[in-house]
Amino acid sequence: MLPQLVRRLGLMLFTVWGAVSLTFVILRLAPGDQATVQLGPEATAADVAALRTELGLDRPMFTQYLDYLGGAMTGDFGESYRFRDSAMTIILDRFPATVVLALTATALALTVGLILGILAGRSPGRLADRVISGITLVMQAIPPFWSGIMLILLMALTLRLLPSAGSGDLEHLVLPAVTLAIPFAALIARITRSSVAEVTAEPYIQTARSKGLSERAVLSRHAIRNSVIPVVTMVSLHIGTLMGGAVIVEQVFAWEGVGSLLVSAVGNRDYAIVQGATVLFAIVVVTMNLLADVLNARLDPRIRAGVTS
Amino acid sequence: MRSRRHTAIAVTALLGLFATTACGAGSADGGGATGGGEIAVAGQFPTESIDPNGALAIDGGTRVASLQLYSPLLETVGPGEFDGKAAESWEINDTATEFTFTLRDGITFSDGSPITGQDVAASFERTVAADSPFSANFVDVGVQATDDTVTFTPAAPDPALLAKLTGVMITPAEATEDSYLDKPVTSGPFTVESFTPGGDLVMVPNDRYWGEKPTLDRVTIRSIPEVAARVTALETGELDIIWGISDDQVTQLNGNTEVQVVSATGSAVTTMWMNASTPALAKAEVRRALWQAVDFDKKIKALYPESGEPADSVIAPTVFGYAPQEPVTYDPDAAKQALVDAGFDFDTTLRFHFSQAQFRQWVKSVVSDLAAIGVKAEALEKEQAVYTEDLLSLNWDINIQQVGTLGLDASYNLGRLYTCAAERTGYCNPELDRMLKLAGTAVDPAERQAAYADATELIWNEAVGMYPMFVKNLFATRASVSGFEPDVEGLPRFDTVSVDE
Amino acid sequence: MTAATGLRVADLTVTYPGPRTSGFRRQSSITAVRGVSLDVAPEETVALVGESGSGKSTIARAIVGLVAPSGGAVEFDGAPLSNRRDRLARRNIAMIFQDPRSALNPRMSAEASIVEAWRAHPEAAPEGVRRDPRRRREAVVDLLAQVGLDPDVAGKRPTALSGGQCQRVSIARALALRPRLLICDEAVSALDVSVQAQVLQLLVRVREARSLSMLFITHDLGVVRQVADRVAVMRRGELVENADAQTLFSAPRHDYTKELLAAAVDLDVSG
Amino acid sequence: MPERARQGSAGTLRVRDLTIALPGPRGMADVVDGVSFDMVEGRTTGLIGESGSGKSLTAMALVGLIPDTGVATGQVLLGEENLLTAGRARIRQIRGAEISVVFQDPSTALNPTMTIGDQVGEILRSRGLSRRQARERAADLLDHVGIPDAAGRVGAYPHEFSGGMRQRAMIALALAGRPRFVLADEPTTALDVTVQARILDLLGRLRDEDNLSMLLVSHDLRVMSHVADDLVVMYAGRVCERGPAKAVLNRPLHPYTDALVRSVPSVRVRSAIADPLPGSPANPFDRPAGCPFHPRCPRAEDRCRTEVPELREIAPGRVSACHFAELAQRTPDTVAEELR
Amino acid sequence: MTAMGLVHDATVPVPVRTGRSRVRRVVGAIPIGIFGLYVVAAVLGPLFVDYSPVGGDLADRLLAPGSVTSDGGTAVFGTDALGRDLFGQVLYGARTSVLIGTLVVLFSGLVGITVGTVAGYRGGTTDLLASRVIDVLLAFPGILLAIVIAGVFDRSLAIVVIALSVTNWIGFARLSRSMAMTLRERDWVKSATVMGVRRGRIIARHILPFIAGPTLALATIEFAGAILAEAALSFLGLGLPSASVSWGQTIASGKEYLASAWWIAAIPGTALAVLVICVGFTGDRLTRHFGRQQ
Repeated sequence: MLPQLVRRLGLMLFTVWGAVSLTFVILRLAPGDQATVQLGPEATAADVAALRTELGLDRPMFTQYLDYLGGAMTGDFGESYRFRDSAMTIILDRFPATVVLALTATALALTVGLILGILAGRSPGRLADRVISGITLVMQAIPPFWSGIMLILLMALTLRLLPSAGSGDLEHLVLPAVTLAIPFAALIARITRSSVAEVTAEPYIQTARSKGLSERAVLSRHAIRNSVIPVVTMVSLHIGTLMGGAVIVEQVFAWEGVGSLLVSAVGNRDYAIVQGATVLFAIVVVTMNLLADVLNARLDPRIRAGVTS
Repeated sequence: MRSRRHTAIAVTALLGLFATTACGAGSADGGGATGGGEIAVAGQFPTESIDPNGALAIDGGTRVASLQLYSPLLETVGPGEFDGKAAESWEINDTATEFTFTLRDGITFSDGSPITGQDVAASFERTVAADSPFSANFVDVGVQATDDTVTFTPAAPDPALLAKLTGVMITPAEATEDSYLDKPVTSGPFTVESFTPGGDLVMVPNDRYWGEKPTLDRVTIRSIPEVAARVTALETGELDIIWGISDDQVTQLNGNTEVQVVSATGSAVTTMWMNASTPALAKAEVRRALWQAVDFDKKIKALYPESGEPADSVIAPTVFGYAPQEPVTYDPDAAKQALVDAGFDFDTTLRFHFSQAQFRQWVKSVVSDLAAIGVKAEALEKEQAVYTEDLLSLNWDINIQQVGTLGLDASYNLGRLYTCAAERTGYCNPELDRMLKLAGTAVDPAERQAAYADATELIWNEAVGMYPMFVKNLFATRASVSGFEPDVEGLPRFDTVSVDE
Repeated sequence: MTAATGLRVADLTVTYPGPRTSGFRRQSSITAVRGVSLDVAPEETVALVGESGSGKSTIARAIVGLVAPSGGAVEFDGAPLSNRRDRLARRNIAMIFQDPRSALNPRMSAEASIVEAWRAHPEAAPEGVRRDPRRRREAVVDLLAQVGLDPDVAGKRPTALSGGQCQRVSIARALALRPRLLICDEAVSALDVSVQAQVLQLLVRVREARSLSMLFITHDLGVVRQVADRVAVMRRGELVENADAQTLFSAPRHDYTKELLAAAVDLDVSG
Repeated sequence: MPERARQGSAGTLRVRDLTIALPGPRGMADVVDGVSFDMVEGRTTGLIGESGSGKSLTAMALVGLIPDTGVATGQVLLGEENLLTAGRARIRQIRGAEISVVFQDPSTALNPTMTIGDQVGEILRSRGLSRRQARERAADLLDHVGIPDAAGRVGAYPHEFSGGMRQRAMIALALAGRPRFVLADEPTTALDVTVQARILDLLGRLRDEDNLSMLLVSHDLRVMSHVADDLVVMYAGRVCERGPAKAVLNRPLHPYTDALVRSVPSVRVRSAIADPLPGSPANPFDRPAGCPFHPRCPRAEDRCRTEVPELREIAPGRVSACHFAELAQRTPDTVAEELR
Repeated sequence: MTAMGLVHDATVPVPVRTGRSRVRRVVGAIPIGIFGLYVVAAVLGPLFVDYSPVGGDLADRLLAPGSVTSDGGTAVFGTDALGRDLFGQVLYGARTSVLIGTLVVLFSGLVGITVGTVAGYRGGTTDLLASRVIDVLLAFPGILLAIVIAGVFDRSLAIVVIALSVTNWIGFARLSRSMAMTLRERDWVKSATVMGVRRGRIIARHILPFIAGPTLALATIEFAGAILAEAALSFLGLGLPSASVSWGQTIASGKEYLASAWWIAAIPGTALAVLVICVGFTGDRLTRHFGRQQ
């Protein structure tokens, strides 16, 4: 188990390294740089050149890369020129808000998605399945920025039930979480549906039926537990997608998370923030994948034993 | 502090406790019966830094915060007119090379330490040293200080220095960048209760402020980037004052009796330079004809009925140096004829650069007006950094930006951007250089005013750019808010605001 | 010209890499075949028997180059088959798989499957099939007739054919290259009894008609009895007994062979 | 295993005219058509046939486990009760308790995420036993089917068992509810020969000990000949011959049975490839008219192509659906001779 | 290998063609029909409806659907804040959306299938390399990378397509890789290998045809995803250059008029959602179809 864990961690590290390097390259390939944006249209070319030297942007790309990598290894992702603070500090400050949003949305999406998915998957091809698959298609087809604004208009302006935008307490959490949960719930429902449908076709379900168990017992004791295993994997793999959605939802609802921070940082060329945030997202995704594996191993004794088929 | 707050959110959310706080920090009564009260306000830009003299000094969010939190030496109250803030009085020598300010007696920072001349000098030096956008204003300006005076000595005569100094906010001499990350010591009417970079800034009155103290107990500046969300929040009462709204929203808000709209003239002018170094645009006749070909009045009425006002000068009326000009009237036929006469090549496609989404509608409608007389123009929306690079390298034919005048003195705008050396507009005229130099160095205000008037007339007639519109800032407030009055630069001030429940 | 000495497997060892757990390292490898030596003389039929996991199929795969041996040598007519791209060897040795349907590409007609063999080895193709579609169809029909199939099978896809027909097409395709050795990897195991008998009969017939050697891999001793000249018994990757069929069935020497024979139920019609 | 009292006297499960329709490419088709046989106490009935014969479907229909889209008609009589018309709840009562099933592939028929003990004991839990009691009973049952150290392995998962052990566990699971009838669907097909023999022995022993009635579904005539007391031979969804196993194999009264017997590759003699039956098993969704076997039958005549032969008793206990069965009854059987 | 999968009875039910299922098939074909209409509208619409993104009379701003414009025409879908006809925008936007979706799917499909198939078929180091690259890219939320790329480079169709393809190809790669790995073990591939059929031909004839179907199903899903993602980028102000007409931009420009001129965002939003739903539906059907076939 231990060497496996070490390997696993090594792989995670590799992935994060790749993520760090990729963002570095993309940002360096982009036209314009921090110096241009920071000084704005008012500056002269000489000012820009001076700042570039000061920031070390005139050094060879590879030197800058090694420098950056060295910093990243010690947790230093550079300083945000806008916030005048360590980028990671700023990001980590915002991170809990994103985590709260993502967790709430995931919880919502899991509840709705699992219920819909199980209802549809236990009778594939029947009316319930068709209706639910229709519903999930619609849920996936509506862009979150659109549904978010619509929810604001409806819940905040027309019904005056919830606050429109902002960060902080639970009331503010409801709308962004719901908006973020809609497509995710649809995704979970679809994964669950096919997983349940697949599992209910397995011979051991027939075995369970042959014992005289009620359909409910067959479903709850045999089918659902086994169908949830792939759902767990898929859900954790799609945490990235959720985080991506959070970027937009945070923007709409002025939720002070990493997503809205990132969007403004991209516009402002605040490299340190962009790099730090993408790396943080990468770490989250990689960690979620690890978590999924651990969870899977807990749920599936075959994986626990290292039996892979 | 900041992280503790977020942990608290996390814990509450995870426990699933449904707190029933009434509409956020909105107009909840602060509890005080006399005056007091709390307001929440929001614009479109997040407050990322509250360092008044740092790199973000003129960034929307930072600037609004600085005005509430800090005091400058003096502030502009009208074109060429100033009021002392931290400075009680000032003296200027005959050559405009020495400016001596005497500070008010017994004034202190929010922590109770006295504000000294050294503090002012240090603030000034930080402004110059930091990559602050203000630093370009202060080339070769020396500074000396005593406990209660501070003296600025520009190497060359700089009659506009007073105006420029209105931007320098006073912070303690020992302040560093890190001082602004948490709860900085302030010198203005408000001080910081809590601040999340990019998030909420909560301000409470500064008890040690020497001037008139704010009536409000608490002001929260929030960032709500989505305009629809911002307007909704105002209508639901979650916010009390908003800005960064468009004219179409004003139409919408006008129907709401709980809301009132306030507009404030700033110094911004919609400026569309035409690159005179482009062969097709080299002739002033051509540039003038293009200007004539666009029906700006109609656009302003349609698109900016509330915030726009047809411009009659290169700089706004609030700015020192303003001189009204003969408006350019829309006449497409004359324009077309003028172009034909000037031998304009109708096959050229003019590259019309812009970078901000707010200009989209405007640019597109200008392009369609030009198309109507057969001039091909291509709207090119540029990514911000690319736009800036292109702008500096004159890699455009027409561009659009809102040009403001910091400190409300034409030297900031005309004096810096229109000289041959600046190479910003593509237009170079030694005559103009001469006028601007005179305007920038003459000690006598009347002489300066006259020189700027000449320069403005030249720029206007030569059509270095099109100057279609003065831009007013739009605010909307709840009806319960009174005393809200933006300053001469069109920026919000909350120290005079009160709220009744 | 080398002597026709048939297939010679000497001291063959095949090691499978363990499942790749993550990234760069693999789990401990599994030795599927350990030091097996086996000859198949010209025109001889050797049956390779054993239970699942005994390594019998792995030997077949190593011979045809589907897996790379980690030790030992495989020769055909004295020429080593070390090079996986050895085109001549590919021609000389043909293989029939267990699942009659999946051995044929479901998107290709029987004709296309057979023609593909000729395309891979133009030198083995009958005269004129490369250019002339009519000649091609004739040659295919001729081959199909040899395995007892109607001409109309040529245009059909595997989904339109029965299991037995598919296996016949596979045999026809194997014969298309005029091989010297035919390896049948559980070639009749998945067939219904009645069809199994047909295919067994067909294999025996073509073996004689074409003077083929055959390596017949199966777990069914009854099937072995029907076709084998000699029997090699595998157990856990090793060869435990290799004897003349008659001898092996009447006087097995190894304990494991005895156990296998004892367990091999025969039709009981007594009483 | 303690002897238990059997309630009721009907030790026989009678299948009468069982017909199962499934949706096919051309609408509903009777893929099982008029099948009748008895499962008698203490005897093993062998249901044999090639692919498409409908043998597994027939067996599954006895406990109502056919696909949702299928329709089963006819009678499956447990005592006087027709299980085909019984309600769902009643069927669930019967499953496991009266009739249980041993499935073909123990590696897929056992839930991979549940311990063996829990799976074996599940049926007991649903009868109100405590978790511990159920585990103890499960251990007894596992011991009963010959799993060494049964008590220590109730907590094991299926993947920790070998194939043979899994099938033993499957059998224990089938016995847990103390059924009187056990349906074994190809119980040894997925196993190695040596293991196969042991499992067959076990099934035989259990049948004798508990006086069970067993239905063994298989395609393997060799296995059948050792285990079955009675044989039902199916072809294309119909019964073509039925009778005591030895008699059927010795003197087949249907040419299909005869051909099957001849096709079996024997370990002793080279017989199978001598005279194979032509063609492929009929497609149950597209059954030939008349006698479904006629396209492959060496004896087929014109009437076979049009007239469906009636399933009828030819000799005491011997039933056949061949127009010429009476003829076969009189001719001396040569097949058995050869086999000896 | 003793699994005798084929021996036991084949009782796989095949769908029946009854009257009811015929109705169902017709109903099921509707989304495909609508999808087809979009494509036709995207390809041919602009030939019949004249629309210029720079046109529009300011006098006709914010007209409700069905209003009469100053030049006497009828704005079926209303007009936007610049007085431009929304019907034209929807029609031309369909072209942009379909074009972007198609380009992204083509581009990422090509890359993904190539990488996936080769990695899956060859295995070994090639596979390892591809897997690691995919791991790294998967560590980014797709839209995030698109935001970064579209955000820092100058606006153009090519950048949007690249930004969306950067992570989009992974889906194709993973699908074709896993399929190639399975197919590699299929006997027909082995028998072709044993016969000495060349590797390229094996991939072309024995692997790719089987990947094609499920890939097509995936392509429809990715197509819908790309259209949605483009709209999201436009919403953030990072999408296409403003000279182009896209639903995302129209929706984004209408977001501040939601309370006063709902149609600006609602109509293209509906057009977008309906297209995505129809494409998704088509994808579902394809997935089911090819799932059955496997």
